[in-house]
Amino acid sequence: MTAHNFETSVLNTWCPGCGNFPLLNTVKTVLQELGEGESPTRPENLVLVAGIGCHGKIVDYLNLNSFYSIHGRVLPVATGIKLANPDLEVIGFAGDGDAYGEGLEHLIYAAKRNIDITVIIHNNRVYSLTTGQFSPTSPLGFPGRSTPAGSPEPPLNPLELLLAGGATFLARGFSSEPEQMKQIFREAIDHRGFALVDILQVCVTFNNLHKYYAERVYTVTDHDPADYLQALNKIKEWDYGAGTGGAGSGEEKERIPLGILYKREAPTFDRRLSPGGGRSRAATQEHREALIEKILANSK
Amino acid sequence: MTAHNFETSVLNTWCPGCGNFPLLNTVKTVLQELGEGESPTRPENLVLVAGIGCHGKIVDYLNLNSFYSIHGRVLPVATGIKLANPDLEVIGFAGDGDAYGEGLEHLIYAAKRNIDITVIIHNNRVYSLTTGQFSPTSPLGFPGRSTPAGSPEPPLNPLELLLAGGATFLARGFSSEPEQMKQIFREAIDHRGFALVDILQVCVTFNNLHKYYAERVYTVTDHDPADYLQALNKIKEWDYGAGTGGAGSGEEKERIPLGILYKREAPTFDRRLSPGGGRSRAATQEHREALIEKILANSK
Amino acid sequence: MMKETPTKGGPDTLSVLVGGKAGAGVDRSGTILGKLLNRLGYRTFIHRDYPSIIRGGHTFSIIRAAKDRIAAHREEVDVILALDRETFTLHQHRLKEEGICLCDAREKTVLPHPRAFGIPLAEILREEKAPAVMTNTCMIGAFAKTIGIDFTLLETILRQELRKETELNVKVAKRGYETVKEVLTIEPLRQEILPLITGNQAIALGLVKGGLDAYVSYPMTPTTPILHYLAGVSGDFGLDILHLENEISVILTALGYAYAGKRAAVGTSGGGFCLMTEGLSLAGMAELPILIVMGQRPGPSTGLPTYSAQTELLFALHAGQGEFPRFLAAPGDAEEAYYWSALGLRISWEFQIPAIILSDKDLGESFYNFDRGLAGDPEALNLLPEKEGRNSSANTGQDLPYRRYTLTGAGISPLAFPPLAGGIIKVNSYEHDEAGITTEDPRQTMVMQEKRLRKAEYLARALEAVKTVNTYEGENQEMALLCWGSNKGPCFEVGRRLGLKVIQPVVLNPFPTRQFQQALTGVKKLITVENNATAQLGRLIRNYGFQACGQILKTDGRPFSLEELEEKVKGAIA
Amino acid sequence: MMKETPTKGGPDTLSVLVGGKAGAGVDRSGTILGKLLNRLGYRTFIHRDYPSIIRGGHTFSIIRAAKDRIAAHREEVDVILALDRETFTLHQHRLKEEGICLCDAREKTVLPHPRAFGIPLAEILREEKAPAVMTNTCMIGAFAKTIGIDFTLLETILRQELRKETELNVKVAKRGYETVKEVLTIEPLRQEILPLITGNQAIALGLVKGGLDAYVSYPMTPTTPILHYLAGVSGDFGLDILHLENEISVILTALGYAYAGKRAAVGTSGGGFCLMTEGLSLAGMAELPILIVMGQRPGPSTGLPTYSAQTELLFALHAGQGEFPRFLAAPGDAEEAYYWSALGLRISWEFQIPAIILSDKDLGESFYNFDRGLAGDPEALNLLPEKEGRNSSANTGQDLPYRRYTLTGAGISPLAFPPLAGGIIKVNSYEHDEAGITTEDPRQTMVMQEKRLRKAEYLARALEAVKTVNTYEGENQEMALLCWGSNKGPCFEVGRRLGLKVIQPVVLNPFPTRQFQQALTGVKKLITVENNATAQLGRLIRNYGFQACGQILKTDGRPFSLEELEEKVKGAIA
Ligand SMILES: Cc1ncc(C[n+]2csc(CCOP(=O)(O)OP(=O)(O)O)c2C)c(N)n1
Ligand SMILES: Cc1ncc(C[n+]2csc(CCOP(=O)(O)OP(=O)(O)O)c2C)c(N)n1
Ligand code: SF4
Ligand code: SF4
Ligand SMILES: [Mg+2]
Ligand SMILES: [Mg+2]
Repeated sequence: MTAHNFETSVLNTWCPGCGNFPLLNTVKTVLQELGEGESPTRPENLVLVAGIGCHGKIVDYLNLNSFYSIHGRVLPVATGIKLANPDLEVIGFAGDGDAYGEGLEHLIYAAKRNIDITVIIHNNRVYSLTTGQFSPTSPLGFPGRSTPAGSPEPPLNPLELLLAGGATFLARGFSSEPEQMKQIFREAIDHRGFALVDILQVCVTFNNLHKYYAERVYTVTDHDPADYLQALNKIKEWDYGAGTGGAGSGEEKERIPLGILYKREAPTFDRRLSPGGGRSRAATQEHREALIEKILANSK
Repeated sequence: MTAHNFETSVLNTWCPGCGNFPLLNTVKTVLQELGEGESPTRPENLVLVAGIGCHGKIVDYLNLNSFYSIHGRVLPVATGIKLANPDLEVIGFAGDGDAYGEGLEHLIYAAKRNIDITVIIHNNRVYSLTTGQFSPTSPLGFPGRSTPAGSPEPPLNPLELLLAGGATFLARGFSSEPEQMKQIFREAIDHRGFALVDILQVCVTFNNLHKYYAERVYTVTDHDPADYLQALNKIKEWDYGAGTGGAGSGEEKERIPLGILYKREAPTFDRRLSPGGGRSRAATQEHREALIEKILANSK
Repeated sequence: MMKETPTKGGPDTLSVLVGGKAGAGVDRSGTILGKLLNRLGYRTFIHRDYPSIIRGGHTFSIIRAAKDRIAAHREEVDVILALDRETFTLHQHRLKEEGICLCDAREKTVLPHPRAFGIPLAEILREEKAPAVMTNTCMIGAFAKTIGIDFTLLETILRQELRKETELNVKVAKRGYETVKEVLTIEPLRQEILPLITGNQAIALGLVKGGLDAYVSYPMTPTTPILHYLAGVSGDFGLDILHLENEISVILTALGYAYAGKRAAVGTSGGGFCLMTEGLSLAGMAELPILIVMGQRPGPSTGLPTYSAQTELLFALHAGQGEFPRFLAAPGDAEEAYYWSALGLRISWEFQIPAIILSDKDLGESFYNFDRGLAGDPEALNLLPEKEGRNSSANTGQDLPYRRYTLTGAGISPLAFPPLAGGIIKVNSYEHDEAGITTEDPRQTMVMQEKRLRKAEYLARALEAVKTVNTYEGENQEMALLCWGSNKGPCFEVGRRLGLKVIQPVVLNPFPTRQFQQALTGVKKLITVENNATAQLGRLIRNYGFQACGQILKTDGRPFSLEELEEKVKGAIA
Repeated sequence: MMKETPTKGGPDTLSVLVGGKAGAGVDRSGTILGKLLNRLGYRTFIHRDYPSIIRGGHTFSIIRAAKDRIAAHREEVDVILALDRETFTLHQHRLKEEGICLCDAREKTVLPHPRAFGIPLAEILREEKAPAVMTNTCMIGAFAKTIGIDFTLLETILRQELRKETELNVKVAKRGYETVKEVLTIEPLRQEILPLITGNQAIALGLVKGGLDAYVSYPMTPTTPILHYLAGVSGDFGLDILHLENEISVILTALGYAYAGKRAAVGTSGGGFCLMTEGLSLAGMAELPILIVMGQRPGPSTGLPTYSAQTELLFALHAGQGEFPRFLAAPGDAEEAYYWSALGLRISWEFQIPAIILSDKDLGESFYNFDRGLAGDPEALNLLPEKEGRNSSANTGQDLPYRRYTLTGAGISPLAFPPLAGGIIKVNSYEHDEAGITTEDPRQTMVMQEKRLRKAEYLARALEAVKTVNTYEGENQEMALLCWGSNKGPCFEVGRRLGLKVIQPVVLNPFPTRQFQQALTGVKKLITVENNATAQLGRLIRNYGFQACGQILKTDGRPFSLEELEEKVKGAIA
């Protein structure tokens, strides 16, 4: 068999320098390598799901099964695909507006249910495709186009929220650190259960935080991601600019931890759904139709 | 002036013994007393907002301004009313299906923004008005009508989630303890900012946990609600049946803390919206129209 | 009653009203009473009226039994089973002169009715240490005796319907049975006994028949019973049942199932449907199959949650941004509910379009007889001749590379599911090329829009082969009633009584123009009968060049009773 | 061009296309070019075409200047400003034989066009140490010279439009100006210079004129510019601008504002509108005023986000469960956008109903001249005679107790806001009585439904007093084009050229039957011109007894150019 070609011939229209490029390349490498390991995941078993935003274009650039969903709805689609066929490896790509704004509720429920999927958030902390409004993770006071005088609300810390929501794998990466992204993506995909990776993705056009991040990020070491309190501390170490009155205000240099911040094992939803709730699938259509007749006969 | 009559002549159709009765009575008392204090809140300055569910009927039973909203949408309506007129005292009544399910996202955003309202959740941990399905806070394995073999997902801990979401006041009450509810409601209403009160409201028909709760609840003492970690600990002390495989499994007796679990001061959204973003309201319509003409003249 | 009132359409044997407070078991009583009469060989129909209240509000059911097929209730009743005094007060005007009323012995003295029979309910319950909710079982026992039914038949049905505390229930029924004497005799009929099921159950079974893999929902009256029912039988049928966080998640998750090759259906009502419209439009663009059961109830907004309406026809037809084909059927009884749910699911998959089953509270929650013979075989129809690109198997038989949106004559592309060895399956909410890659090219846009819309033409053609417009051919062929959905029952019966033609399009999109035209042959005056304020079907047919010249509309949330409709029709045709 | 091509409708002076990569400032260039020509006294229109891409995709604007009012673009252009080679390749077919093309000097050798002028853009930028994005400023400078415009005029406009690095921009423009010589002369016209604004800006200003207190939104093309614009001027106008978590929150929050007595409007497109439909229905039931700006773009689903369509007419008319009155207008240019946004907001408040302004990407994002005189006074209309219950002030003048849903002749209840001393204000999504208390009573239900629907009748009557159907009276009164929304521009101009009548209903609900009827007087052949696949207006008018006998439809997301439409019309009337 010839090796699968992961590239499409689609013209890439991300801005030069966009953090989505290294993200895309890293994803490509990781997925390629997935097909090469001991128990390889064949490319045809991969399904990508994307939201609407600059991030979503990633599925046009990858020659893999994909469901280019609507804004905010990566999670329910990914959930449906995974439950319909648990053998598929489902990976979602969502924006911060997409997943933490428009469709936040689905994200929390995916965590609550521990749906066995991986979700990568292109968290550029701005609405890019709609040309630069503040987003759920923009710092307080962000001067976006809908808030020229500064956004009036502090950001969410999505990792803190999802920890509370019951997520079993939480990590943070930075689009300028592909090696680390690679490791994180690999572990996230390996994880049995809901894995969320928040990538600080630099948007050079509307929120260029490259330098800001570069000066602050560090990789967690001596960190036990299985320890809830340690995880919580690491997650709360940086608040996405909730109190600073704006990223880059530079008053004091916060540190931004990167890496796998939390991880635990728990039963996944597809397995919990199985025992009582049907899903035998053994039920043939003939069997079902006989059953229908029996039910009707008993309804007299 | 004659005293305001808080009663309506509407026939109450809650089931006999429903925890909504003490909740209603307590609310009535608290609101009555609000009008009697030093800087009294007149009844006409109160606005109640309700969702759809058994809980929602509360607004039919109170002779006060009210907005009987749609399922899941107490929060945005309450937000709109408060922002439109910050002088109004806005109190929301929502169900667990309503606020933690259908409309969870709004709740988190109300917390994030610190909208200066009070929200009381009639958390009976079941969908009552639709006759008994599991809800976001039903214990894992709850045998509701949509999950006869047991619900396949663990509950959310709404207080933990909202703590992560940025809420500035979090409390838990129990419908069989009216005195405590009264205190909590008072403080919640007094609180400048977003206050959420999770009331363990007994639904005698579909999820009668009266005894279960009575045996487990206790009031927090020696607790500093301003201390984040203490608050988190108290909030996590009881997990709404996430791991027990069902409330009442009785294996070990968890303890359920009641009272004000978390409280901090933070700027409210209406005040943050003011400085840069307009809201001068001083702008008369004449002034505006002159401005329109000026803008047009400058658009040549 | 014993002396049957002969009517044109066949003798109406009995109408029984049972009423009481919500939570008192009125509904269950209705079912038992219905089964009782059904087992005697009568055609049975149960209308259920209950408020959006768990306990305490007034609720009632009307059980009607007749020799011939019926699907409507009468205003007038022969028997009232008054579980409380309010029932009598509210419904006494319905009672026929020779009718009887069963009530608690203590009420007897209060109820001024000459034919009121007091049953010592409280006494019996106390003696048997039975809970108050068994009042109705006791009264049913008494009723069975009054109309001369053998206790063993009642016992069989009680054992079938009451799975909890069965013995005590039977005992209490027996005690009730023994307190009264036979007042009139209902003779068993020698005809086949038919199943008695709700429209919702018929929809559920139809979906399974259509190959359902997953039912995804968020509870909302009046389709919640489908969720409950399927959840109960999911183990036997091997179904995934998902009750999710809200309706947006419901439809998107169902579309995820479809992408992965599993047949999913969702159920909701107006408010939830609103939230699904964005997903509906996505299904249109991405060409993903999905079946939506949309149960109507009076709006706007929360409205009257537990009552019925026909107000969402035009909304359902136009919901979702952009233009794309959709299938929409509004079944009128249990057989149609079953048939069109099954066929609707098939159509959705063959044509890769969304299908909507437009139901309403009365269709969903009434009990109808289900006649296998009438239901038809939803698999008999060959939807697309092979050569025109019928292709819904994973093995596409095409040369690779697989393209999800390959242009074909009928606009229907080969449908494959992951994993597809050597092939890539891309679906897209943006406009896209054949491979599913985003495009903004003007020509491509036009081509793909035409491709999608072409499917509607082929579907319309395929549907020519089945009956999409039902008619009752009255003697008077110039005067016709037009109806849809649950109004079929009342209209057909009134049509029969008055000798009028009745026309009921079941498929409303693609609109069956030819069959409708044919049904109208010779009709000079068409009167539309609808449960809405703006005659939505009357407006719809104007788009196809037809016109109703009269309208009988009802907007109070309650179905037409036969008497009411008959009077209005008489007025309209006078 | 100098030797003007005389056309029937007045001389077309100049059509200029500027194109380049997204992010290269094409849009801004278009505005500057438009203002330049506008300041010469020409009537100006700018059509903008850009992909849903932040950087790199091809984008262009066509600036058209003529003596008379215009609101459409031509296929053919006189000048191409090619910021990159692709622009020339893609658009060279548009260039008139005597047209000219400005390009980078390095491209000059490559572009085979005889009248291509190479400007040493790169050189100038290097010398001035200007960033690449100033390429377009430099080219605009050159253009100004080519058509003989005084540099001081250009400088004024540059200073007005370019607030960042103004000096450098002016310098770079000057350098460009100096590189070429005058090729043709555009004589200033002696007529009033009119404002040049986008449809979106007109809507925004109209809303403010209508008394807006708060604009609540979630960004979605093509209405996002309203959000941006109002956010920018919110301080001056004293507005609340809220960008919330999603569209559900947007409409519900806006309804909260309405309840508290503040006028709110929301803006969205198809997908977001879907999510608002449940709130729309709530507004219908609770009788809360709200104005929704619904900007159409090609669907289904995400579709082509930055292009235009007219596919949501029927969806917007029927969206939301249940039946309730709504006002819907589809303005066709900036004056109508302004007028109907203002009046729409007023109507929404007077009648306590939702109002929809149906816009589209072309209307919203094109630049139109704005003629104050033509715009009219949205406050001139007396919507309801006092005696019929016009009452929207907090001081209800009624005897207490206040009842939110008091029955009145016109169905319009007194509207009060909290705090109301001594009164209680209850709104309700359930069916309710006059006090706003939940009811399930059949009679009450009917009465309240009628009350709400009655408002539509009164609104329809009130609207008789204003022009709701525009017509252009051509010489040939038997042949008419029917259009709506942004098709007004192309249709009126083509109608004028071909001497055909043109009919444009601006209000589409309540449908202005009488005025439409009147407009049709004498018309034998009506051809509907729409940017959709199913002729939605053509279908709508059938409901009111009218019929189009031909249709010209376009579904590629692009507006009709004059040439294209003219050709199609000629074909249709042949
Ligand atoms: C329901 C709906 N609302 C709004 C939009 C418009 N929209 C498209 S992308 C986007 C925001 C994108 O922001 P984000 O998710 O952060 O993605 P990014 O572009 O930053 O990658 C919005 C609001 C939409 N497509 N659908
Ligand atoms: C959009 C929408 N979906 C579903 C419903 C149906 N519905 C009404 S109440 C309810 C659940 C109520 O549960 P909860 O919020 O916990 O309130 P409770 O009855 O327990 O007080 C549902 C699903 C609805 N009204 N609207
Ligand atoms: S706008 Fe930002 S996120 Fe989008 S492609 Fe450009 S740099 Fe990347
Ligand atoms: S069903 Fe439950 S919540 Fe509803 S009224 Fe009855 S006891 Fe209360
Ligand atoms: Mg983003
Ligand atoms: Mg509940």
